[in-house]
Amino acid sequence: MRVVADPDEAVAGVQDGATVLIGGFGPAGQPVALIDALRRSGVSQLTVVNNNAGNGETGLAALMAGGHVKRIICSFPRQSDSYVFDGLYRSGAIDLEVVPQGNLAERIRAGGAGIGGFFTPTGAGTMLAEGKETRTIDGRDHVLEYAISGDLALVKAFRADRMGNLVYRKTARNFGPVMATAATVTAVQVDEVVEVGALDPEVVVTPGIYVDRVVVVRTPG
Amino acid sequence: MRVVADPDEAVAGVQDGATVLIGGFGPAGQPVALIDALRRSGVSQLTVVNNNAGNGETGLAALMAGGHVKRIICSFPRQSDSYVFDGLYRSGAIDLEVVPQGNLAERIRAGGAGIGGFFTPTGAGTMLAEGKETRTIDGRDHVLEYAISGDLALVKAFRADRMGNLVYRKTARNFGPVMATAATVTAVQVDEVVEVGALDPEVVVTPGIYVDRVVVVRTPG
Amino acid sequence: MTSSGGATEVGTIEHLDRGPLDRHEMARIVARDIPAGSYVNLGIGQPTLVSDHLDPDSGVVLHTENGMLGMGPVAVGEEIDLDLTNAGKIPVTELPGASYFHHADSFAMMRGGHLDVCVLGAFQVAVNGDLANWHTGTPDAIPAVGGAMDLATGVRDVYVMMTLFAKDGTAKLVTRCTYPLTGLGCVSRVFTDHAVFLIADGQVTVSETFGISVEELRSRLAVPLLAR
Amino acid sequence: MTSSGGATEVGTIEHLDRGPLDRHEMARIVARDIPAGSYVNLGIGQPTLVSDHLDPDSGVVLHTENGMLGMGPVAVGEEIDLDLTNAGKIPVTELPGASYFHHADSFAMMRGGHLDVCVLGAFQVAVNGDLANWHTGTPDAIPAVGGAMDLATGVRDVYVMMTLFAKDGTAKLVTRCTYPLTGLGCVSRVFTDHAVFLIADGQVTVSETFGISVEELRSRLAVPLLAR
Repeated sequence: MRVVADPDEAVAGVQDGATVLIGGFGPAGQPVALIDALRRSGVSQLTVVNNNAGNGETGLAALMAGGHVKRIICSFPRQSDSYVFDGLYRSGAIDLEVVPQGNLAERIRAGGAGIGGFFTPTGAGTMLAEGKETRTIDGRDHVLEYAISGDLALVKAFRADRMGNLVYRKTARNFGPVMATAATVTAVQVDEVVEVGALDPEVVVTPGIYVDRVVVVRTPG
Repeated sequence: MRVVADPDEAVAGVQDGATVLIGGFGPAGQPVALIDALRRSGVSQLTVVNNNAGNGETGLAALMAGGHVKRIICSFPRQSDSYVFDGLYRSGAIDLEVVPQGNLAERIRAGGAGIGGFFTPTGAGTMLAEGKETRTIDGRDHVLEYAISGDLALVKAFRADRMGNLVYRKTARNFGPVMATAATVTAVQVDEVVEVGALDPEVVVTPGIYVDRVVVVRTPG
Repeated sequence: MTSSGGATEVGTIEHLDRGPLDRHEMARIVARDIPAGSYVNLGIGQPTLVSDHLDPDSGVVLHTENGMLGMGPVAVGEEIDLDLTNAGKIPVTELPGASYFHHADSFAMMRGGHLDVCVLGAFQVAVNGDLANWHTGTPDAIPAVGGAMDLATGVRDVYVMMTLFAKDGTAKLVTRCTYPLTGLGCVSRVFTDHAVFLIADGQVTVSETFGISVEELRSRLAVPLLAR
Repeated sequence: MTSSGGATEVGTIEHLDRGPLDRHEMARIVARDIPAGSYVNLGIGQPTLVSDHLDPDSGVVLHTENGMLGMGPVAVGEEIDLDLTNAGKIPVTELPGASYFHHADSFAMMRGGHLDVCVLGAFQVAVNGDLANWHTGTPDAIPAVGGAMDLATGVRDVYVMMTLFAKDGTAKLVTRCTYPLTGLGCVSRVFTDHAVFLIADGQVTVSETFGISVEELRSRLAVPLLAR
């Protein structure tokens, strides 16, 4: 684990064609500084895993608008201000895989936990199960979903210690803890870094073993 | 969620033939008072899920010695002082299903999380995978394991609030959080019950939604 | 109550003096029917109105799928904290006894059947309990499901809150859903501006009407309706 | 070094002046070979001795599968807390920067390939990296696996620490395991009282010997040995 100087160093080395897991649910937990650094890196042909498909013209929307993303895996791309994605999708410039939100979270967890795939009842019998293997277990229909792993995870947490242990704030926790486990390199932007021993071991949410790079990005205000 | 007066009330209503998930890893997190109450209830033909198969002549060993258990699902039954289980097993009085420890924890988690089954690499190619479905995913052999759910879970935690939110102490956390999610009725013995609002929402490990009955059992010393 | 035939149909309440209900009145009826002590998820949009009508002493605990139990009312003024939002991404507050958890744990809670009730909007509900609420089925629509399927599949009692008729006048309580499904056989109760319907065993029972008789409802719906 | 044929075998170190090693000396050699900054799980029994030889400045973090990272030394006296034990159920201590987690999370960490190294005992290790360390195969043995398969399968580098020969003199480094397997093709390094072996691509390379030459090792093992 390294505390790096700036967001650009935190995302350094990402390759064209990489799969990038990006935390956040709306503004809460969105690692804006890291997404911006990813865009500045000039990387292309990314597959992005996020709950949504960008809002307005910043963050993930800017990453897509800049032509860095070829595919997005998400649960809810259509929002009132997702016009950047909408345009790219309708023009065929970006591929979309829609996954029910809980299956998405569980697939990422599976990626981090070394589970190859799992049978979930969510989506069974719907068009999102079309072409997928199904099985009745204990009288209930299930769909087989496979793990998702990333080359890079971008996560926003509240506080890190110098071993990379993380705590989050309120509902900004959302996808961070599972995405941190599921990528080869996990980069985290935090409000502050504290010394080792300053976090109570009982309350650590993401153990430092999952964290590769930490950068301090002070939240305005 | 109810705070009940004693361990007997906490386990009341369990039926013959029930599956009981019992937390603990060695003495840490072992809900001894609840196990003793289960024994006193006179229930029979239980399937018990625990990491081990009892030590000495107390707790789970006493439950087995009393003839209440017909089957045990565990990862590590053989210990230096597991002679009660050893005798019952060799005489055919008790059935045993051995599951790798991580698959056991994950099967219980699946039970609580509504996952019907999952493909795990652990155990693939070994005698513990014999008769089980296997599949190669991303070049790696996996075994299909199914969820485990219980009628009753017996868990030891450190502290509960009056909504059933729980925190644990150190490695006594072990199986408690997953077992609490995977049973129809979850009974918890705690050192103390605190008022609602006394636990920081960021540090709750088991949300009260998973807890049905709480009983205070003061740890000696 | 109205009887349309020989069967005894005791218990359906016809409020001929009030109705159709507006969305706030519907929310109040939904709130009334949520059992005390329930763990409840209110879908985004109209269902969030239900929280305004829950009795604070009922012990109902609200879940939001982005990772919280014990959600309080919408945040105002100084309370607003962008790290604390509901599933509709609106700033909310925290009640005593709350807890936070990550997305996989939150959806495990839903999928595992631990929530007692959810309240969802719908495009269509069928007599067999099928729910369609995520996709209009038009070819150029961008599919967006969010947590709808997880709620429909995982929560023990799925309540739907919707107008009974679409803007074009077609009924949304149907014999068979024509829109893409969200969940199969999951809906147990449908709250509409004109009536409350109970769904069980492939049959629809009218439990309560608002400004309309059961007889008239039957004439306007293709779905066979039982009274009780 | 000793060369048995035409191949150039540069680099195998023969410590003819010391050995065979006792278990503490073996533990020291294992500790020496664990890269700085690694996350490490030490199996119950002899492998726990390795912790006595880790340099505190190496940044090695110990994992115990019952739910902790940052495990410290065995607890003594006042430090003993029955809520804080290792996988062998022995009271241990907590180091600054530690964290606790439940069993499913702990084994997810193992299975997911996040631990760098584990050190396990063994009954047999085969040239293809197969490990047998959980069951003697005798028909009346009570099977007990614990976390052994999870470690063997999930951890990136599986080190084995064992005597090279069983009490009856048979070699434990074998062409093919005859005992029931714990994991397939998982072992990368074997530390024994007589030698350290590296396993890769179905071949065994002797990297270091203690009180014995590579030539003599070859005469006592049925396994083809490369030197380097």
